[in-house]
Amino acid sequence: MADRYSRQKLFKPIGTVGQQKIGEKHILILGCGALGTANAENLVRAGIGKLTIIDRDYVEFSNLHRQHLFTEQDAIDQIPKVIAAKSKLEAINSNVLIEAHILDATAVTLRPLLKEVDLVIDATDNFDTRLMMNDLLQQLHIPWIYGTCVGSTGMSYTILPKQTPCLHCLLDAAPPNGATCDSAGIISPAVQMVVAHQTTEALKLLIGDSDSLRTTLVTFDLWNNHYQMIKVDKAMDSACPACGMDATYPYLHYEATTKTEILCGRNTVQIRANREMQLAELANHLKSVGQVKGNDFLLSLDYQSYRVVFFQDGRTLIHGTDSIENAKKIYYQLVG
Amino acid sequence: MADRYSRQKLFKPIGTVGQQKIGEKHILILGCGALGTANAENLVRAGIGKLTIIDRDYVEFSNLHRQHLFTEQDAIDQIPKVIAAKSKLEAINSNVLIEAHILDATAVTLRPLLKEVDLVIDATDNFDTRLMMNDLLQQLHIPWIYGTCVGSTGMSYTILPKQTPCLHCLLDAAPPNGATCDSAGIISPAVQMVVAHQTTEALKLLIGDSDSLRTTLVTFDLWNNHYQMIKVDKAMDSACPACGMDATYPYLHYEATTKTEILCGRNTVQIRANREMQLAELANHLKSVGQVKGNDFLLSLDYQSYRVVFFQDGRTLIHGTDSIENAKKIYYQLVG
Amino acid sequence: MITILLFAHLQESVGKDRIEFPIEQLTVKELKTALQQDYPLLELDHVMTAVNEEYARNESKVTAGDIVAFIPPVSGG
Amino acid sequence: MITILLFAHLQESVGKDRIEFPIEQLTVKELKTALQQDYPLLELDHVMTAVNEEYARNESKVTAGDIVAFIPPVSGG
Repeated sequence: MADRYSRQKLFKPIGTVGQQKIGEKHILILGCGALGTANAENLVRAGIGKLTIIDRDYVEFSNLHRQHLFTEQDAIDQIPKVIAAKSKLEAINSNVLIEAHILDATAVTLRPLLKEVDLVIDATDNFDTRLMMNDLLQQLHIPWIYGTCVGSTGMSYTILPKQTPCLHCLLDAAPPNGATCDSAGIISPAVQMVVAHQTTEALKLLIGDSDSLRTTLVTFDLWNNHYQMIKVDKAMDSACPACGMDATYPYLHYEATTKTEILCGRNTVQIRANREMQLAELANHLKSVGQVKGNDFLLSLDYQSYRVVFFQDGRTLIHGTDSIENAKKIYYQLVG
Repeated sequence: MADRYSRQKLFKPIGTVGQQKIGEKHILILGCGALGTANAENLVRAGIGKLTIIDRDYVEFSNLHRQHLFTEQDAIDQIPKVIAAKSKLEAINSNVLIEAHILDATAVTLRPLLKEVDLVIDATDNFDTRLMMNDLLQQLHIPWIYGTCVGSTGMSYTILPKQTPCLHCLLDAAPPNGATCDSAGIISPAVQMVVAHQTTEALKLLIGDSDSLRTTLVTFDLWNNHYQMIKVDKAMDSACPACGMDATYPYLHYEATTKTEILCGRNTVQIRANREMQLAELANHLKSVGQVKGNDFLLSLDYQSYRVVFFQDGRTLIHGTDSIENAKKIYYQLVG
Repeated sequence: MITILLFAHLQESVGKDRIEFPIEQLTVKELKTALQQDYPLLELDHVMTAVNEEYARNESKVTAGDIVAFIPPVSGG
Repeated sequence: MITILLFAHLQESVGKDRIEFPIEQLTVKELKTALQQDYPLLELDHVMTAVNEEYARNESKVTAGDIVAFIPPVSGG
């Protein structure tokens, strides 16, 4: 067992000293889907000290084409993703301490789990959670690595509190209704390409080789053979509410969070976001998913066994369920 | 189970028609180490029809930091790599037919396995095997995807017989003694980056989307934030012995192959390559591995429990073993 | 001439991955407005913009010879 | 001035990832020979060469302003 990291220690920038540091570090991965499982596998194989994984979902057959670690049996048994991942990761490296939480990540549930965390890897699937995480990690001074993918495209960016622009700086305006894997599809190499960048930056941070950090936002399209690194220094905004001089961390406030409520006796959940829906954009994304009908004020979609109605003012009704977990899952599959 | 590929079919270039084609194809992956396991996992999750995997080696602890699919138990039990991989792959997707061969790949052993193969993925660890494969696949008109990685670097290139330059065209002169994972180390993201490119090109070929093929040689260094796509059309050489007008396929001839023999009663294996050793280059690579001594004619290295002596004329003596398999493994770990 | 590179679903909307736009100088915002008149690009309000591989805001200037990339943020993971 | 990008272990040998070489025109072969006189580069006989992101042979010309990349083939996998 002594030489399980021998080839990693032979890589000069890591060496024996770097390997020692890697083994002392604690990483939290938020999300245990495609990006989450592949990052977790890399970091556990690389020999980090402790890993915390968080996800609210269970394994389904439609996950298997792109999500590492999971097997058909996990989908048949509908095992929670973090539990399935933990058992596979422990078989890969029994030296790593793995803490699994079946949890809907909010500012309230996430904060206590961030004690003594050295680095966070973004493996979420929506901007609401990312902007909350961005505020929280700026406040707690924890670096994190943004990653996202859809279709054959993806991007990644390493965020160091007070040193680099944050996600809020980069998105500038309100977050868009981004394309999701459930509306635009996904191929597994796009996942791995993002993960390769995230894991490399993580290793640099863990061993303290900050001179080697990429500092640019990387964006690629594997199917169309495109790869670009974009300088973003100028995006840093001293008036940014997340990382600026007078940060107010808006996504940590109750008013800014996305709220859910069950509409009694109607088998319907209402989700209220604190931003307007871009109905035309959304209709464009969702036409691959099912028939979309609507007008200037609302959009209606038949999706699986549900009827989903989006209102321009930010409300969404999910008819056909009275489970908030279920409704949120469908919501983020569609609006991103 | 019906919708396990739903997100892949939503990706427009694939769609339902592409998914159907993927399910009818047979891929052979040569090598079941880092590149081999990760490509195999991707392609099996993506739902190819049949996969052939070939490797002569068994799982060791020093593989685990970068080779997918394998667990600690596989290393403890010293399971042959293709057998360990097959059992994991079948749990991931029971619809894919997986054929595993514990085999030293030569032109003779490989040829019968290439019947009805649509595409070959390069996951080998040395140039001798790659050039043999290059000749064989040109002769049989089978496309293949070159991939290699060391340290934080890697490259990939898609070779279409009679349409693109082949590996022999690109290497021009005699193959170098390339840096290997056992001399320069390796980090797992470099593996995944190569695999992301190989799998994407494989998917394009499987569905017949040849307009989207990359056509350039991609080369990158993740630690130093470098990525380049190099146009290689001009490398195509009409006099190339592998792909030119009068191809002679030199690496398929007995004289060109690397030969091994056990030196009786000396606990030594001799390996004779059909090219000169670049002793100065080799000494430079191997200084990270152990103490190197030598003169203009030979180089001597203490490596693990072996003493390895390289002669300038292409011969290598491996003292301390009388197993040819073992000796070849050590040889390719050191000279690439 | 300004070269515009389109990423992700913007490619699909327009049906190609680059546009050559014959103009001398304007701002990113003006370029977006001009493109939306000629092409079915609904979503340019929310894309990230890079001019010559450097992040640019709506008020940034674009000059003939520049390469502008429009990158829609995606949220999958 | 010619810019030379070094990849993989060539970086380590030289101790930096690029060299600026003040010369007007020469062939790839001549450039390799010249560099080997100034730097501890043993292995330039076996590297792939790209000039301005295009594959180049030993007899290809390199001119001031060009970017030359030396890429050692690696064999790991």
